[in-house]
Amino acid sequence: MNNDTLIPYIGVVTDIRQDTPDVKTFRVVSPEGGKVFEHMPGQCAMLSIPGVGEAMFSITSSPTNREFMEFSIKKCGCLTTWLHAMDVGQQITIRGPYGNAFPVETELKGKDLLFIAGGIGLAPLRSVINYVRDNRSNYGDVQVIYGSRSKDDLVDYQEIIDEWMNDDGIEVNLTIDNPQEGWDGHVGFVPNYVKELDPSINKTVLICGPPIMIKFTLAGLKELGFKETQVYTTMELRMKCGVGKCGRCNIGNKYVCKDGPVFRFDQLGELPDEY
Amino acid sequence: MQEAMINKAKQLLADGVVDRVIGWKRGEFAYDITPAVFTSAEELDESFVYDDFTAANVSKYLVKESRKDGKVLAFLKPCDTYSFNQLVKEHRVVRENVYIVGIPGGPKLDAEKIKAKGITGILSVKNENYTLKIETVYGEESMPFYEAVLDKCASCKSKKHVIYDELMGEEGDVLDSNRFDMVEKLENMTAQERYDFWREQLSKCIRCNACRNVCPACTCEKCVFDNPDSGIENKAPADSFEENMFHIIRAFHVAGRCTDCGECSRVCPQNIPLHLLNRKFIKDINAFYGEYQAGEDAVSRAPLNEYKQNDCEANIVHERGVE
Amino acid sequence: MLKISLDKLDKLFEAISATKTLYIPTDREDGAAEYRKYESGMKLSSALNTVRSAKDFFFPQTENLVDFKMDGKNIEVIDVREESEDFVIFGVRACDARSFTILDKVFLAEPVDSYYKNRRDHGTVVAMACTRPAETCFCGTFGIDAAAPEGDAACYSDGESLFIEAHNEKGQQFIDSIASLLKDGDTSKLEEVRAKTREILKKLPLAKLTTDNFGGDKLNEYFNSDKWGELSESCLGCGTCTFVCPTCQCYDIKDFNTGHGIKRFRCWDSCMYSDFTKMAHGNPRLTQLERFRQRFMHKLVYFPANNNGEFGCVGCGRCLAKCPISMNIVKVMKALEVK
Amino acid sequence: MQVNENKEFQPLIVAFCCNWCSYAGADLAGTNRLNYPDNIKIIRVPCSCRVNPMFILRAFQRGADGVILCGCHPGDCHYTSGNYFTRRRMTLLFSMLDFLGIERDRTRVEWVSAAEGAKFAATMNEFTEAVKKLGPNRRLEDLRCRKQ
Amino acid sequence: MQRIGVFVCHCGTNIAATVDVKAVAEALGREPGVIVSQDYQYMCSESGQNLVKNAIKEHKLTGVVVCSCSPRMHENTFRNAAASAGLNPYLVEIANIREQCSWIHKDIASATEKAIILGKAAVAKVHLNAPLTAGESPVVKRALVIGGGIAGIQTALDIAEAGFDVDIVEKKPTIGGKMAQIDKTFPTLDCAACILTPKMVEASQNEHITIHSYSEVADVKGFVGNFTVTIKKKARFVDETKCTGCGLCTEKCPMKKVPNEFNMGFDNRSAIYIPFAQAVPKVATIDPNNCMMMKTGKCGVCSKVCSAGAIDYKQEDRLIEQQYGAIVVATGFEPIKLDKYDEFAYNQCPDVVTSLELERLMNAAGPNGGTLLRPSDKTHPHKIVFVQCVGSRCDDSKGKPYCSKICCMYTAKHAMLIREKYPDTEVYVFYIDVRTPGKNFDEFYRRAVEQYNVHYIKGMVGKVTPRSDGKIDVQASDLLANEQLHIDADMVVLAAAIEPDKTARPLATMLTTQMDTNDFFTEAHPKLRPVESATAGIFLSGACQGPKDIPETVAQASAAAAKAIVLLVKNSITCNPCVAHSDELMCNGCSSCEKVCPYGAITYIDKEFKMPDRTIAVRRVASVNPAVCQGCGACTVACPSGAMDLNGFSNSQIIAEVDAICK
Repeated sequence: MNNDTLIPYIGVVTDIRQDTPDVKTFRVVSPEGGKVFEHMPGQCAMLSIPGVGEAMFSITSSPTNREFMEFSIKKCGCLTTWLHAMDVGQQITIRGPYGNAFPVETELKGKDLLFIAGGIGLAPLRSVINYVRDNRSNYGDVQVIYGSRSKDDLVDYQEIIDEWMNDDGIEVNLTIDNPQEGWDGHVGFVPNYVKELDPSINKTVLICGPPIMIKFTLAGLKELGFKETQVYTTMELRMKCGVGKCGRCNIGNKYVCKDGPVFRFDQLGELPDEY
Repeated sequence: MQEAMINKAKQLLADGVVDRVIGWKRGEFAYDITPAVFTSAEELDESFVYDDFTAANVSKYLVKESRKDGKVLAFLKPCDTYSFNQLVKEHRVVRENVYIVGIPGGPKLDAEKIKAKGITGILSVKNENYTLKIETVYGEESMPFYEAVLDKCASCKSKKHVIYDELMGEEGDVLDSNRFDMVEKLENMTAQERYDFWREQLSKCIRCNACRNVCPACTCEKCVFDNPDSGIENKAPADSFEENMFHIIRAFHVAGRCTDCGECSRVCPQNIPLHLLNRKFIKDINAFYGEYQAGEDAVSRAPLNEYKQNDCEANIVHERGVE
Repeated sequence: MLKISLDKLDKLFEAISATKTLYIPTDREDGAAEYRKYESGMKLSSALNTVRSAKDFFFPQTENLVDFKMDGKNIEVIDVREESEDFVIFGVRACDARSFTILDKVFLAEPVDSYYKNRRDHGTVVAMACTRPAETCFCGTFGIDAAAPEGDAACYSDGESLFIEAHNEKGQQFIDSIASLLKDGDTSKLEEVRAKTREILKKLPLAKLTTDNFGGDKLNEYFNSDKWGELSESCLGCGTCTFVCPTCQCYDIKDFNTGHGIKRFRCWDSCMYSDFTKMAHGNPRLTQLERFRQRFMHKLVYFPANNNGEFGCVGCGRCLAKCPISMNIVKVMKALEVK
Repeated sequence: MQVNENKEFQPLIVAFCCNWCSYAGADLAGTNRLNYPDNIKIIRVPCSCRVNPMFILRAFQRGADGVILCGCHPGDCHYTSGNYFTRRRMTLLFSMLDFLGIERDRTRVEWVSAAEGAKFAATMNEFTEAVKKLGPNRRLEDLRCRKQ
Repeated sequence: MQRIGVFVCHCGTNIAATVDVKAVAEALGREPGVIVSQDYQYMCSESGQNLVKNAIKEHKLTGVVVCSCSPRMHENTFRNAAASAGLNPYLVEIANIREQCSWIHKDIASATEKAIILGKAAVAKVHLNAPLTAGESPVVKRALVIGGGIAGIQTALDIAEAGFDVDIVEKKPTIGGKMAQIDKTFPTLDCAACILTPKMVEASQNEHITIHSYSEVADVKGFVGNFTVTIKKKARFVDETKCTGCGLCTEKCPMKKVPNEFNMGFDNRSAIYIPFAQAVPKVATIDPNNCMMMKTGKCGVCSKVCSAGAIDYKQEDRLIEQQYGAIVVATGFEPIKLDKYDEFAYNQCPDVVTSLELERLMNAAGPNGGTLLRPSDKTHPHKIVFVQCVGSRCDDSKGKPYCSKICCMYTAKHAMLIREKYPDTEVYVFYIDVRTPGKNFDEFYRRAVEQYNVHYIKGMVGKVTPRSDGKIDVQASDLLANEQLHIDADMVVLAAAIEPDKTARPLATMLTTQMDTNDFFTEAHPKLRPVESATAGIFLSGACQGPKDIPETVAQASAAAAKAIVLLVKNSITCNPCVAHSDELMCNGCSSCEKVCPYGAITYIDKEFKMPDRTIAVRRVASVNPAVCQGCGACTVACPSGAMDLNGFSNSQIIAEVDAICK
């Protein structure tokens, strides 16, 4: 019988990084070494501890990473609590990749890119950012606006300051919600910071973060003159079985597992307000 | 009766006594009647119905309806008043937001029983002197009224309204019902026969939850079977969960609270006689702890929430009846 | 057409079950019909249809997907799939026969569901034309001819004989396997019977119901209709309609800890249930109105939007007969319809 | 499952014991070295009234062959009345199980005080024998949980 | 996922001899979430505890399972160890592999397997343990002593001396109890009244002590540190505050034919009476069953003669309610009824008496002014037979299975006193064994035999038959001489077994304390906590816990007082955090839980909620008072929705244990 996508592979957790107090990044490889499967930026994988639960997470590492996949996971439910407590060497099950990807090889190619992320929302975008960094010549200007509650809640802070900020082709703008000792960067909410920075309206925007942030940022972008067709987001939280058959991930006639999770805002606008 | 009820409802709406009316709405066919809320005389005239098929117990809807603003008129049949009273006792309805008009009850008809006679393509059903005249696409059929009566009505326990603000028609009495006959019959079988009977019945269960969701005693904010933290959450019929857990626990949860309204069996798409489980508990409670009818009043203690020092020991079960 | 005398049905069933597992609708003790594995002496039900639909054969209410064994930090994945045995479902009505093509569109679309496909590959659907449709039938609304059912093969009764014809290769193989019992027969009386059936179909109370005003293009119009509140207010939120429905195919995947391993199973889910869309982060459909709306929007709008206009309902009428509060797709269509 | 030399059926029995009387009674049985079969596995609960019928059904679902519930003697409940409620609940539950055709000897309620170590041991011996006679629980088990 | 440590104790060889502890540790080490699994010789020892503490720190454990003896033994030890290592103490679970495994099984293979299963159940449970924090509840600085015998008096005096208020509730009109009826005490032969009455007076005069005589405990509510007790002060028809105890009324009372309980019915008292001269309080009491005024309304003599105007025929029972922090039970004992012992002719022959009756017959304040005379004809007895173990050490249903402990010694005392005072009287003692463990006890007994020539005969009396000539025929067997004896006795004295006071059982129910099968109160631990009941805040003093002589009673009384004082000096006590709690989102407000709560710990509040369907609703929900809840869990089963759960014994925890045992 053919392999069925509902039957997962085994992944081994080879590295666990505490990013923020409630976010850890897990490095996963197959028991034989190497990646469990290939993916494109924005795609997701279903991770599970049998008996505990199964949940969809975006793959935060870039496809250009040939050795492993990474997942940045916030502790919020039963499964994630379990994942946060485990040690290196633990096996998990993994199936995927699921969903569409950010159109890095088509619509985004050659474009100036603006990434806007809030909190754990950086996780799905990190894959794209690193993909773009590794294929730098295919894209125009790259700007990242990333905000979090505090300095300690910035996911992948080390990578951002060590690599992204040292990368000539990327402009990184960080912000935190409230002033904090040891922070001399910008303070303020992401939507306001975006308006302050007043990015060029030629840019294509990839946004991910808490719904409230997205709502206000989108409004701000529109004020600045951005069109909905320029803005992409991902709705991987709404994914369920991953294969578009279980019938629970639909928003109107669109199935997030199959037609998403990456949507352009003009596409979302056509759907009923049920997300 | 229907006319009188519509008039009563219109009048109470017009007088401002109530803001809404909960009753039954006409369907596509003679028998597919849906409980509904009416807010105007026009709606009442258009589709309010009370006839031989309006069997649904609307008291459970009052859990929600009575918490809304304004007052709702509920037409309750005698059996429905027991359910409502029990809900009052358990603080599940806001009594003062409900205006109850007691109406005469059944016996109500069961469309399935008509269909079971091979009568199909039903266009209309008329009761002429307790003979049903049934018009179908295949011609006219007829059958005795009492052969189409719902099981729950055939073993009616009471024609008395135990709670109401106003009564339409004559008040009835508590009946000397034969409702425990089937329970007794099962009790007299051997354990193997009982086991076979219940396996056959309960294995039909598709866990659609209709029994639970219609049950006026099952008004939990969150059912244990839906709650992953309860330890017994379960969604689908998996192995023998329904036979071994679901129906037993459900019956136990309503033990001493079930008013024997019979809705569980009425709505079961697989015709499982679920009411027998509840009646078994009622019969046992009566035998062990004295006669008790849930819903009869709104103050007495439920039998499982009280005790006597000289209650029988659990081994009474081992000592009596058929092994 | 090939035929066999109705009084030789036993022989026919014996012959089929000699080589393959055979399921036929048969009457239960309580009078209702259900599919059961054929055993000698079992009689074909005279009822119009079974309480549960025939979808169970391909999409069972619960099925084991995969097993896991946990040992310290290690996990072992055990593929529990087995090649299905060959089986025949006999006596499938036109509505249910159509439902399989609807299920196919979901489960056989990429990525193919191997569990479903396995059973679909091994199952032969032998449909049976209706002669006494009920008032709840409205298969015609969805372009189904109850007198000419689909399926791998179809049977028709003229009151004396059962006529059998194949619709495809699998059906032909089925007929070949029982060829010795069949002989050519005159279909003139059968045509009369079918014509009469079609006459009755036209006279059914729901015969005039059409899907003309439904479809993928009506999304926002119907989604935002103000009728949903009234329609859903008495809905109990049970799963009866979805579980008796031949086309409802939503499922949930859960783990069961047996104490010595984990069984991951798939079970039917119902959009009417409050936890249907529940996620760790919340639930986008918090009210019964939204859940109720999902079911009918799915069948009447979303499904056609994604499947070239085909509707997700076959008009079998089960939900009309079984809904505890008699709310159903017909009432919804009539209430919702904007011409 | 336990393997005995003569391959006699070894039932799995769950005993719910209240902390104040029966669990102490079981301890006393231990202190006095009063043997009872290792088929008995005790779960400590504060009071017999803590035992939800669903625990009992769960044990059967998972393959227990017998369930016994032990509490303080009526009138002696550490919490005054807990065992009286237990008595009503279990009487009705057992009656229901009997009604469903489940072997009635698989379930039992026994009152064992903290001083009755000997009674505890005797009860457990006797109950184990009774369950042994019934053979494995086949009517309430979940096949998925059956040991391969 | 949890990080669990498993610690398997050998308990020397107590566990390790029957359970392969290494195999247990190894098997449990493979359970999910178990990070470390070790075994050790004595886990409860300091080094054993250090092992646990170090592992908690080193492995950042989130849960600990100790496979050892009963949790009733060392649960607190390991909880404290965990707490000192920074782990919440309620994240510790004990698997009882000693009392419930190694001690009852012989086969190593099966005992090991069972130990592993019990360990797995504990691991499964600890996975779901939540850290609990104990609340505090204030302590009422007042103690109640139930029973005013020597035990109660001593306890009250000690507590009062520590500076706490203490109330004595005594059901009789006076305190003093059985000791007041005793003539002399062994082995010193000093006068009981002489040493008791000063203590009675001391108690009555102590400013911290309130004596509720002629009173009973009617109801007990609450819990340790905060009991609410209803005391029924029975109507004595005499105003205690006015009565001076002059005794004029008792002299003038025309009704003088009431059998005097204090003298075991050997003489009479009046209907209004003071039990004995040194009674405390020295207040008269009207016995309404015999008072002419009460029965017929005609008389009123006492009222007329009472210059203090203390008589009040209309007095009614009065209920008073009082708060206490601690309760000491000192309900004492009484001799068993001898109705079932026809062979000893107790009911047929007045000259067959019990030992307690003999005390009164010999007492200077007794019916004969201290001269020992036969009750039947008031003659001097010349031959007295003592029968030991009447109803004690019985294996039939007539008597008690236990040894009453004091009979051997008081019989030696009686024999000696009689021989001393009436050297012409022959004394026979029939015994099974003579038990004299105690300071100077055996010497005392030997004096009786050697110095006073008491005839000790090992053997049982078979039949006692009163003869028409006034003599009593005692048939007995001498087991040592192996011969049948017939003794023509003048008196027979039966050493009746003692049993707990009849009021003890209903009291135990009110107090929610345990009793053993003989209705003696059960101590929290037979060796280590002998004066505490298993119910917190309830202490045991004297013979209510088991047969005792006076010095033992007094010792235990002081010990109970000390335990009560330990409680009363605290301003607050830590509550048991294993209490019920209601998930408000799931609660139906149906009141089922409230109905089954024995403590009234559940109330209902109307609270505004954001409902799942986005509406705002005011819902009635249950709320548990954690200081009042005792954690029985009755509510958790009564609750249909499962909203009510119990900390430490949650539904999911118990189900996890069930699953682990059944897997």
